[in-house]
Amino acid sequence: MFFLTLLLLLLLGSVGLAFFIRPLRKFFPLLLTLFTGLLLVVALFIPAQPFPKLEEEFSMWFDVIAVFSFILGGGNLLRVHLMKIQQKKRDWQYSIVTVTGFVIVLVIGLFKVGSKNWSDPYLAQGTAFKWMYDAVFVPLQATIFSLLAFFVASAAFRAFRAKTREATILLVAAFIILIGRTPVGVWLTSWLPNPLQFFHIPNLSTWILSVPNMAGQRAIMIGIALGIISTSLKMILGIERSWLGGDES
Amino acid sequence: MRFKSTYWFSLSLLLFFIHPLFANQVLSPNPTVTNPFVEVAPENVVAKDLPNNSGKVLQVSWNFPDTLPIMPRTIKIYRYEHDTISKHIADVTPNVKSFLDTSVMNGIPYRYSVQAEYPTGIVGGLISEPAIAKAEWFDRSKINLFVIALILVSFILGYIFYSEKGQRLFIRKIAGIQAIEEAVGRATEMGKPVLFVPGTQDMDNVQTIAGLTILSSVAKMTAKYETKLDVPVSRSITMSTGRETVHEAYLAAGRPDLYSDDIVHYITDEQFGFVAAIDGIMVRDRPAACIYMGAFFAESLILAETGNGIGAIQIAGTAMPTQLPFFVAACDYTLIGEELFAASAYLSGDKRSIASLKGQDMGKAFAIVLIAVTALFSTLSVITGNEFFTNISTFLLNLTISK
Amino acid sequence: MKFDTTFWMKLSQIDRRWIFLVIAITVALPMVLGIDFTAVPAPMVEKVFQTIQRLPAGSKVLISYDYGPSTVPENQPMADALVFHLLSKDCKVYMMAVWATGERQSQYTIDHIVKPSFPNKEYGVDYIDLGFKAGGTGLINMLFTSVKRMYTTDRTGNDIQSFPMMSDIETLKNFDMILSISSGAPGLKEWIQFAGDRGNIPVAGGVTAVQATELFPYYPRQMFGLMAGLQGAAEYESLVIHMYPKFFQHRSALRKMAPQTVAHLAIIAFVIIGNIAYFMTRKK
Amino acid sequence: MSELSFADHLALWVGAALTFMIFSFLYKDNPFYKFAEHLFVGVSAAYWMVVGFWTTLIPNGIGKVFPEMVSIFLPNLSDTTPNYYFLIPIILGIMMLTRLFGSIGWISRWPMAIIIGFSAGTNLTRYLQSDFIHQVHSSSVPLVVLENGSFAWMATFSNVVLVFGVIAALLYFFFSLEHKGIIGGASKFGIWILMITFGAAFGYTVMARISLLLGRFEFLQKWLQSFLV
Repeated sequence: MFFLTLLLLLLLGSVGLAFFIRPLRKFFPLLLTLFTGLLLVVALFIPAQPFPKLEEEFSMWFDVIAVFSFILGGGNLLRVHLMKIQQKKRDWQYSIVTVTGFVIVLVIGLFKVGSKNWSDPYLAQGTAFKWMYDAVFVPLQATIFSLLAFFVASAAFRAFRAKTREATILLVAAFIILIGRTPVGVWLTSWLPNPLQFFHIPNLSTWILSVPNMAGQRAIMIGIALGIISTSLKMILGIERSWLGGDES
Repeated sequence: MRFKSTYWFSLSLLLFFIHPLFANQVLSPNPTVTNPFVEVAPENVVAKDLPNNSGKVLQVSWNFPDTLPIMPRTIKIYRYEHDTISKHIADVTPNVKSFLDTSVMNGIPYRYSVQAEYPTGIVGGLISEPAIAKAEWFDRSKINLFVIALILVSFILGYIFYSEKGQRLFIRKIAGIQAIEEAVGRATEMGKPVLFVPGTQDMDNVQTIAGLTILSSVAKMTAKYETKLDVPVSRSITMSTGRETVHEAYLAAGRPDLYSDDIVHYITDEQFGFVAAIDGIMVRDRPAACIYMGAFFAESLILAETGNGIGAIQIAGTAMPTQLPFFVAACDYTLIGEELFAASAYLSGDKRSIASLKGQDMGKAFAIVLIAVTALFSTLSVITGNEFFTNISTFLLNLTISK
Repeated sequence: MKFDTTFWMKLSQIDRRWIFLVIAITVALPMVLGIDFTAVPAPMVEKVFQTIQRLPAGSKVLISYDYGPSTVPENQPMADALVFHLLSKDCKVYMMAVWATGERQSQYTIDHIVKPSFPNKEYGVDYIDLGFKAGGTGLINMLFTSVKRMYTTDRTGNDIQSFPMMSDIETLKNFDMILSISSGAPGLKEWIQFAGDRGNIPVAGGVTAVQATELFPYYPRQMFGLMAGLQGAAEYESLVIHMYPKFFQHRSALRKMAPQTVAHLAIIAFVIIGNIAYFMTRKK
Repeated sequence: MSELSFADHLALWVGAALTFMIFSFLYKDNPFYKFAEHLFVGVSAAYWMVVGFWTTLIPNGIGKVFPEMVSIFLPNLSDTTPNYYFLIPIILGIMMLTRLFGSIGWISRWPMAIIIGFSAGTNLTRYLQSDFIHQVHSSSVPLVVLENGSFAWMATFSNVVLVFGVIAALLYFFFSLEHKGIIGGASKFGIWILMITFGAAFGYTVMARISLLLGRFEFLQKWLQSFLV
């Protein structure tokens, strides 16, 4: 309890102090980032409690903060569309759809319309929210996702052309894998004698996926890890601070 | 300069290869004793604290043969606290030879006794020496991780400090990054907006942060050229951060008058709802340049194909290995993995950030040396079958992950 | 000649809506006509089938349902076909789930495959559903030392000791084979790392197509076979049908193979046409 | 099909209509797509807010600090002891909202700072462990493989490609070296490896994407059957 009080005092005290001393409005947040970042890095190596739990607790904290900021996002969405309606901007009629949909779903969801008890799950069978989820949310989500089937075809048509040496390699690898996934790939090379089994397309495509593909993936992942380590360090040390915003406020 | 970095690199390697000297010794397993008697009792009951944890757990182990003329029904474990109270804490099956007691307090000595219950009766009951569970302040099993972290961090920080002394570092050109400025330029000429999507993930993803730092550079360009910038986002916190970033960029470019909060606007947290809306924005506002920088999932190809359909210049950057193929196929330029993180340094021109890239290169060199040396010794070990080489290669493999 | 070039030029810049139309037709048509395809099994799928085929009657096989409703189209046919195959071979089937959502899926297999096709098989003697236990990777670790400490009851809450087929199961090592049908972590990969590798127990299974590349490196040393995605499921179904024709009525992945394959071939055709068009126009 | 209730029928029809509206975008932008798009944006934004409210704010926010306050929603929470540490994220969340009031918007930098620090700290260690170290470890394989004492040329070839592939692709990512000479040659090989990677991954995903469309067509089939049969 003492520790909590201390933390709260530090948190609110620093904000209070920054009310009067402007430069602290940037200094304290940078200090806080440094402290939080280092704490979580160090926690990895300390087995004594509460360090191992820190990451888990912090991600719960993050979720709570994110829920509060939904008000910012949702508020912004409403504001943009209401302004559109008010100013009769292009396509303003559709903004009415957005606003209505938003408000209705928010109400039926928060008030659990259709459920008998407050303790029922929010997506319980028979609630209006569940109906909305099945009839509106899922079909829309799944259909937009399924657009990928069309786009994957048009992207393949355009991109897989032997324009340069690199593009040719991309094309050949993709083509072998594509064919290897169909019966065509199987019968195309099924006549190959045993010593040449490696070139049998299903075998070849498995080999490409598990060897050169793996090599490329690993190199990409090692590179990404270094990029993330370096970016994280720059954030922790305050070298990268564009998230803090402008000076005047 | 060059000499120094080689020296430093070698020193790091040396440190890395000798670090197991500071690690824990591996304990050899207890020998198992078989007993000729029919009703065999568990022997050598030992209680001990486990290393590298937060305490509150003791390990009780005992010797007991695997096969017996008569199998006991169960093994009973008793615990003595302060040498007075005995408590039955668990029953385990006879083929188990150790038990983790997770119901202990730190700092209190406990003794254990282990008994075998046969249909004919209970045998055993030797009481172990006391053991105390304690929390530790450094996980020695992670010492290799610690050393690697130290080395990589020292590379990056080292170069950052070098750069403060005014050293200029060579950095090669990356086509995708140069294309960003051209794309903004083209949008300006055509009088069309620039669309920037900082991924679909929240601020707890470093890729989103990298995307926003690139946004900062892009916003400086659009402010300078007076081009319209549109940044739809799918997370509220990203929106807040994005606004700060763009605002700062417009201030830095001396055009705060052009800034408005509406540049960065929230759409929805739903992945595909977000995509549907951006598709709508694309076909209606017809941006001349679409820039996608951040973490993307399946939406990558939907965005890139729609952008392609309106004839926009498209530049993407992501560290999602699964989505890179789609961006590579459908966009004009793609920043692959690490290049996404490099882009912000390139674009900002900040000396320290550029220096950190050199540190990342040292990290890659470190990885290459490690892979090459380990591969070499394990090859020698396979070819010669020599125990010396086998030991070295196992040792090298254990340096990264010890089992 | 001139005509040729302009034709190819047009073709290489064809409005992509034609491509969309072709995809829609190639998917819809086989579905409407109800065309059935067979699938030629890939080596990794064949390996799963053959290994199970060689199991002696009475072998104990653990099958873990590590997926949820969103990947049912890909995963459920795998689980169904495997259970059908195992019971046809008179193996003892132990179902469990590392994912909470897996329980519903094992229930589906029991209701739709086991009960109608094997009316003589007895619950608790020939097959059992242990259900879900929390813990993820930790659960696998625990099961490795003691199965009964984690599972004191089956899924419906009956005492585990009351089932004859559980009498000789102490640890994971007592199983002759572990199968995991998974769509993420923890799943097949964790079963390989924390059970198969540690106890030298044969492990195989099926995963979604997206996850498959992650598992290829384990084949064949740490994982004896793999079904990847809907296609892997269809291939396994065709193998089972070949051996046990009465499984035909249960095929569900095979039904989807015709539209999938036709659309896939259409995309391949597009790639070929695109390249021909590119080369024809480049010459000029 | 007669077991379907009115609500089920309505859901089927609404779902089918929305499916067609989205598909119409493939032809070109049109009022139907605009309608579906705008509806989806509004509905889904509210959906995730509701989910966040019931799954995070109630159990993990307010429920942690004042369990008795939310006991009508979560009856089994009422006898848990309060964890007052969760006051901190609640306060931080409220600080985040100061952005709504321009002049004190800078207060939101405190929660932001903690988020950035959290994100940087956890990602640093996580990627170091799972990506850097693991990938380096599993790329360190012998260049020669013997199986039962004899030379396994296929496995050997695979390992050679793997080791040199990883090294070459890593060389491609070097920022401080010009791609010239040996480095140029190696990084060229690296690009080829990356291109194979991208081609293979793309080709492999195509079929999975088609099955998504298949799912939608099956849904439409169900809808048709609901009134045709």
